[in-house]
Amino acid sequence: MPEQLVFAMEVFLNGLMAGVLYALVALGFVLIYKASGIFNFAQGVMALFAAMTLVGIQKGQVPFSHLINAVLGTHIHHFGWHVHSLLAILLTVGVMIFLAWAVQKFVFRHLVGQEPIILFMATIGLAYFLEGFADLMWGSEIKTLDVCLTANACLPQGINLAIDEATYNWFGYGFFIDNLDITATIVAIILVSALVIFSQYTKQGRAMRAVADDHQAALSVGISLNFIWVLVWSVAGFVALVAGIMWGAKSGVQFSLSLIALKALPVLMLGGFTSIPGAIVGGLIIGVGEKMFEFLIGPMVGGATENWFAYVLALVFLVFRPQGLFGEKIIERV
Amino acid sequence: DLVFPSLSYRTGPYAAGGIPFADGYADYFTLLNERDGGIGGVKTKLLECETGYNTEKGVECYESTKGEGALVYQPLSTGITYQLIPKTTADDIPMHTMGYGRTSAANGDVFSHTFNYPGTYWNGASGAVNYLLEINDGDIKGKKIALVYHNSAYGKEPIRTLEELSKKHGFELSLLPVDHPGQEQKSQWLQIRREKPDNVLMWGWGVMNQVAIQEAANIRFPMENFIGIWWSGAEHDVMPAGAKANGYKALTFHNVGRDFPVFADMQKYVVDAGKAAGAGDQIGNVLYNRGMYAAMLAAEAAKTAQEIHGTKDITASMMRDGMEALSITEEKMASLGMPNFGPSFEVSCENHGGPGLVGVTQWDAENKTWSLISDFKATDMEVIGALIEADSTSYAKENNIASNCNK
Amino acid sequence: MFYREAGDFKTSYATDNQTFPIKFDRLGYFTVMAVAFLVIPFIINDYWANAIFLPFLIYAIAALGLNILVGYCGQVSLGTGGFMAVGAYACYKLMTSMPEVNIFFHVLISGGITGLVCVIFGLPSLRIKGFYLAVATLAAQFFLVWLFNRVPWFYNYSASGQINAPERTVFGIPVTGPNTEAWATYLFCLVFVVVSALIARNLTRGMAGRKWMAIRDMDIAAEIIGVNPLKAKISAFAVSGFFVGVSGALFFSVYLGAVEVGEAFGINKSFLVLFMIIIGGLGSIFGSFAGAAFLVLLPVVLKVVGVDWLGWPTDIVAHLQLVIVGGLIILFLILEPHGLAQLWRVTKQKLRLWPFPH
Amino acid sequence: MSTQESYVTDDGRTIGPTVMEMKNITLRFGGVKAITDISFDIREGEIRAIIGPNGAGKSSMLNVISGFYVPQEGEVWYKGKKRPPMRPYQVAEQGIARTFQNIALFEGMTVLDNVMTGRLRKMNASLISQAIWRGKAEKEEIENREAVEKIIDFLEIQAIRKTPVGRLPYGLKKRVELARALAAEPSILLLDEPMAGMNVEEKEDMSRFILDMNDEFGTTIALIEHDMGVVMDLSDRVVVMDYGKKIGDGTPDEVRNNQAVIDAYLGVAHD
Amino acid sequence: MLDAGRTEETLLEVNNIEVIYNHVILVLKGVSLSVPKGGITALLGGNGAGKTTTLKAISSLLQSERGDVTKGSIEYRGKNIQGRDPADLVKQGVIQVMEGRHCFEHLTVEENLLTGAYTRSDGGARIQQDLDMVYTYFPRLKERRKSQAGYTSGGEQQMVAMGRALMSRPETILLDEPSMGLAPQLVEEIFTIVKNLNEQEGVTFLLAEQNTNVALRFANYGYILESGRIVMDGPAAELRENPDVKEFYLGMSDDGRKSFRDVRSYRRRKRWLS
Ligand SMILES: Nc1ncnc2c1ncn2[C@@H]1O[C@H](COP(=O)(O)OP(=O)(O)OP(=O)(O)O)[C@@H](O)[C@H]1O
Ligand SMILES: Nc1ncnc2c1ncn2[C@@H]1O[C@H](COP(=O)(O)OP(=O)(O)OP(=O)(O)O)[C@@H](O)[C@H]1O
Ligand SMILES: CC(C)C[C@H](N)C(=O)O
Ligand SMILES: [Mg+2]
Ligand SMILES: [Mg+2]
Repeated sequence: MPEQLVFAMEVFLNGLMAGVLYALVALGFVLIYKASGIFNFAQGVMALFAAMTLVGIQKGQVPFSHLINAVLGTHIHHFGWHVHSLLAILLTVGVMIFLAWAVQKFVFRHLVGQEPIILFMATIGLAYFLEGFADLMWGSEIKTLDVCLTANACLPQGINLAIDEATYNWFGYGFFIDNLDITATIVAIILVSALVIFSQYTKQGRAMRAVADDHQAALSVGISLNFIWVLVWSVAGFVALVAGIMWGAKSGVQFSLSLIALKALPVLMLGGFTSIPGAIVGGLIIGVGEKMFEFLIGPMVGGATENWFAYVLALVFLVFRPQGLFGEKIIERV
Repeated sequence: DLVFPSLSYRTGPYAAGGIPFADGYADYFTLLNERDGGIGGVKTKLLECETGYNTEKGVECYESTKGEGALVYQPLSTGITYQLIPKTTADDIPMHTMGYGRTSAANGDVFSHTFNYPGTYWNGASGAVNYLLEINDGDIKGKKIALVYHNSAYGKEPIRTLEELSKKHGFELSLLPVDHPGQEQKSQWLQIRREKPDNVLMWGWGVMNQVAIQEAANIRFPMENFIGIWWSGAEHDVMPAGAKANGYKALTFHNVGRDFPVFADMQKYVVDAGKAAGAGDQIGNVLYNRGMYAAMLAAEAAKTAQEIHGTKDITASMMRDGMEALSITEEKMASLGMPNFGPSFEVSCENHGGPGLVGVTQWDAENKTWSLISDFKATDMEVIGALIEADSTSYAKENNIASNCNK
Repeated sequence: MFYREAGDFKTSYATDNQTFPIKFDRLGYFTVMAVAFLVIPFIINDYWANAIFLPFLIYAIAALGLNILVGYCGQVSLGTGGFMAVGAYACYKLMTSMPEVNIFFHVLISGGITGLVCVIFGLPSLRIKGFYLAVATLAAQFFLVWLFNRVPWFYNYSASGQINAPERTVFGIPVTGPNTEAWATYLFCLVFVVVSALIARNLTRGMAGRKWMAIRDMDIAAEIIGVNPLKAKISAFAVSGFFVGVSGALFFSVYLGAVEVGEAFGINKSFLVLFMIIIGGLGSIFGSFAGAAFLVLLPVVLKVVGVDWLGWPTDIVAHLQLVIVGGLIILFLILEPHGLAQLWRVTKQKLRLWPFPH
Repeated sequence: MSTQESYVTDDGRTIGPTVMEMKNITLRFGGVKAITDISFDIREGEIRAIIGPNGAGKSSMLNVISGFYVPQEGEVWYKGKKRPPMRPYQVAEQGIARTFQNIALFEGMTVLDNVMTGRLRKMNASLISQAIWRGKAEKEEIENREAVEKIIDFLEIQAIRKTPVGRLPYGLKKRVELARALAAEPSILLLDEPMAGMNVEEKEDMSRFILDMNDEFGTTIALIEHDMGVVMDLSDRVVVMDYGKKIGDGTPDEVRNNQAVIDAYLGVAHD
Repeated sequence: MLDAGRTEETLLEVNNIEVIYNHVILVLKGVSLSVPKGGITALLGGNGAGKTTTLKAISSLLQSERGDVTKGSIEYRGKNIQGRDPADLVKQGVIQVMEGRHCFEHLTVEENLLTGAYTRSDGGARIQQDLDMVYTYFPRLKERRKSQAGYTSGGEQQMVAMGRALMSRPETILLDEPSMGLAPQLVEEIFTIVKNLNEQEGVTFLLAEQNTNVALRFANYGYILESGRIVMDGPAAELRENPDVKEFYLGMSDDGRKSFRDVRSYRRRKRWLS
């Protein structure tokens, strides 16, 4: 097989994998958007916050130690214990649920019935808040994230040798597929299936979609917006944690993690803001698209095209299908 | 008081590197105050201002601190350096951009207020190539070298030099830009995997460093063949990749480790006294050392200025003169508790760039230490000098700058 | 009854159309103008100019521009940073290639060029709406930044990819470059701000503004009523682009003096300006100013209080600042979703009724 | 197309020849047929009512006339010419104005501004001129303001001129919408349930406005309404639709005695 | 007309409430009314009189519109329900059918109906039963059960909204302008259904209506609201005979219904206001 073609296949596969990681972030957006019409810009920061909390709990860090030290002049940093990954994850989920509740109680409850742009702005405010809050709570230095069941059964990372070998035997060139990406894919598949079932076939799922359509009407039939929103924000918080773990394992847990939100936006546009499967398909298309573009065209224009290519791709797509691939058709009537 | 502003960043994407450097810089001045009662008997005062490694905020910081008698600026960002060069010159305040910033500022004849001793990015580029020449017995013709760089003013600095050097030594250079912040580098590393360059150089900063090292480990690129600039060679850059980062190399212009007498003082007067800027756990780390080194150079320049002008309370303008007359010798360093910490050198009106000696360090993942594997060696001044000359003269022409040294 | 409009009757439609139909407001406006032009230039220093006045004035122009697009025409744009970059680079190219022309015109032309670019990126708005459009404008943001970073022609092949503003003068007084005086840069920007505000006000009170608002409030109905959506949206993008371009040009040439595109005109800039108009008030000229002032002042104040007074470490203050800015944004939205401008209106209404509650 | 003779009604209004004719219009949404092969005409100066049960396709028909829906089959003839495919704003430029079933006012604008948008066909000062607010723009603004004030007087909404529309009660909104349509000085005015949600008193007022308009300006009116009292009293001719098909067409008297219409729509014969 | 089914027990009591929007706009200026169990009570009045506001004040939907009840009290079964969570009220049996239908556009007709049963916890079978009941009352909905509500016609949407409310098995329905925009036949139909529900299922109705004619035909008792005040109330039959109501709300002159063509002047004074 010609070399270029094999390379292209490798790039393609890696694009798919990257796409899954984007989709993981996009999923959180979709959930909240579906349930409240809120375009939650804070999703990325939530992932950061979740990951930082996870690491903080794992390592037994004292929350707000910097602040406490600065104000009281003390020198506390660690409790001196270590928490098992699974327990830490559970505790973090608890924190995310608490966050969902707080967000609902202090922010969105007071904004019922406002225009979408206002809600959107509120989430940007929330993003800033959380970003500063996370740093205050856990400190802004880089943290390494190791999620391990036992001392040597951690999240796998690095080249998958089986695939490398198999492809080497077929094509004479071993493909690079990252183990972490494979894990992410499996997790994503489970997550998406669960979410689709939840939103389409359960009472709460239906209520969630109802709330998205019309807050007032939902209130009037006795759906408690507060409850639905806490529910969805919790689920979105959980999704953020998953995304945070996957991305955190890749690049360490630090500020830039929150910027993955920007990677998820074109995915959303393409897949449609309201579609859970759309997030996955959109993610895959974007992942493959940008990696292939960087591979084929990148060298001609000097590279680093990934940042904008995803957006331009999504833009072009949208011109033909303004509601995204799977988005609900925009009902336009007068 | 002698005011030393520190444009630091303890937040944002580059905080991981900004924190230890700022700590080192701050702690050294605290040490001077606590142990020696300041510089020449005058207390020092550190003005910290958070830039977030953002040029705009950097300018803001400059404007808000320059009125407080700031003696020398240390912006810790190439981007901010570029902004401040004209401003500091106009305000007659010197700026020290140690191992970063605008390389051609080494030509003091044009850049009167900017100092980048003891080494510049172009020294770095040349140093890396020299090191490769050294381990390849002087022949790297036909070798493939890839540069993975932060797609900003900073990352672009070495390109011209490397291009010149590739002509001279006949190696093949390929350029791989990584956009801020550098979280995603899959494409770049797949490309490296395909093209199998013999060596990869990196001009990275922030999260870009660790992602690059992680990705390199993922594709099993041999770490020995991966060399980072001195800003891509700190503990936090290699730690996340764990054992797989073993053998990674980085350039340096000063020494590493914590085997220096000064650290005992530091522990005693600063950390134990509860006066450390950070948690005190960064001492001996590469960037902490570098911050301390920068502070030391600033303090020595201040001393020199006090001597030249015969006054303890120097002004920014006097400080500039002190920096231009700075002479660092081994005795001086030894007396400061930093024997062999950096090269000996002298600054002159024409040369603000120092000797440009470059060493190489290597990461030992097991012991979690950096160690110097190639001593500080001279770089290819023939190539670099010409480039500096060209770049600075064109700057002088554009901005109508008269010669600083032959007034 | 502090604030009165009773007894202030209009006898012609022209006076009824005035910018400040109420005498009280008119007086206030003239006072502000007098202070801005006749007092501040004499007392301003470098710190005040660079930390507060220049950013305030320049952001106010950007906010005006964005407000036309978002607040009046309802097309949410997150590309402001990119468009400001267009203004900045256009200005740089003009300054360096035509040094003989006055910088004043360079800035204007930069605005024009930005308007054109903005129109190109505005074209998809015909099909794409709401958040989809908002996200789509990010394409402009990222693409433009990449372009200016990538194509050496834009930065005159300088090694670092940065651009530096050479010295340019107005009436012999430098307004760009390192040797400027605070009052000169301040006045230079002030002139642009005042003119921009007048233009924005005129456009929004006339037919153009009505068409934009019609599109914003209900685009389908607007089209059926007879608004040509293409023209309305495109003109909004053009005008908005013009303002944003002017502000970008000033930002680069007068305020920063040197620029690295990804840093100065990144996505954060887009958000910052968007915040300004939301906090200030969508669809309000006054709001653009209020929002710009608020967000320029807030960090300065927080820093002064946190670092200079309380002496806290800079990082904690920086984190707290994020927390506070975020919290304030949320608080504002909760208290008054229509921004400072609406708050001001309600206050006026209350003053008018004062001391009666209703 | 068929041109008929003008005639004079009982109450002395002149009804001219056909100005608009719908020919065999069929409109589908996916599988749903909203309109099936409907033809009818509107004569100059007449008040033409369209009635029918909910979902019959009445509003869809207006939307076809406005150019918002493009029928799959059929032609629209206007002033003796077949209308080419057009965007809605081009239709508006031809002098066809309308109101909407679910009020489509611009909520963020004041009443005055809303009504002024009705005049946009008449105002074409350049952007530059508007920006500096001198010359044409200013003159135009004042002239049109005068025209609009007349309409505001006519519809008795002076008091709320400067109120943002969003806060107005429903009935007033309907009136403002009518004002906006009137401001365009249309030759055909399409009214989609202008009196829905009003009480008798308000309906009386509204009827008055509609009649006066028709009288004073000779505006041709197509009207959808569910209040049979209103329809029968005001209109000259009535089209009846049911499930997208035309089931009756004629004078109010003819229609109300049409058995098909009674079965499908009226339920009981209305007085 | 029919006064049967109505008991003397008062279910809902509104005492002298004041409502302010946005902290400045005073809309209700002291409204009192009482709704007896098992009756149909009509709230009549012109546009902007405050009917919707009154209903929303009762069902707690005001909060989300920046409206506040600043004075007075609202009691249901003798308990103060002011400011309660709307979901609580639904559970207690008070549900509002909002003006302008407010269907969930992207949900199918059937899903819309099912959301009505959101607060119920009495099991799928019972809900299925009620679904069937709704379909017998509104056969049209059964036909369209799979289509997205956003695409159904106005009448169908009204039925969906009512059906949805029925699914919560309410005791009291606050019905806001059910006749708006509906064809005459459908108006009759809907009101007949209201009547049936009232008589057969014992549902109490408080309905806000513009269509005075129909409303007074089906209701037991009526309140007339103008500019935020109750200006008149009485049994429906009496109101129908009141000369003012006849003139201003029913459009009747002394010699039967006047033609809309014959109305000449717009402004007449109502006697109770002068
Ligand atoms: N944009 C659309 N997409 C899909 N179906 C539509 C659309 N617009 C209208 N319909 C369908 O077309 C049919 C006719 O609708 P239309 O609104 O014209 O009825 P109508 O006669 O005006 O009824 P009403 O008196 O209730 O207003 C309805 O079944 C409706 O669901
Ligand atoms: N959210 C709101 N903010 C401000 N004012 C409001 C709001 N909602 C209603 N109003 C005002 O309150 C008054 C009463 O409105 P309401 O909707 O209760 O009237 P209504 O009797 O239901 O009228 P209609 O028959 O037209 O529905 C109106 O003047 C209206 O402008
Ligand atoms: C620490 C910094 C001075 C290095 C940085 N990346 C730069 O701008 O050059
Ligand atoms: Mg209709
Ligand atoms: Mg109402």
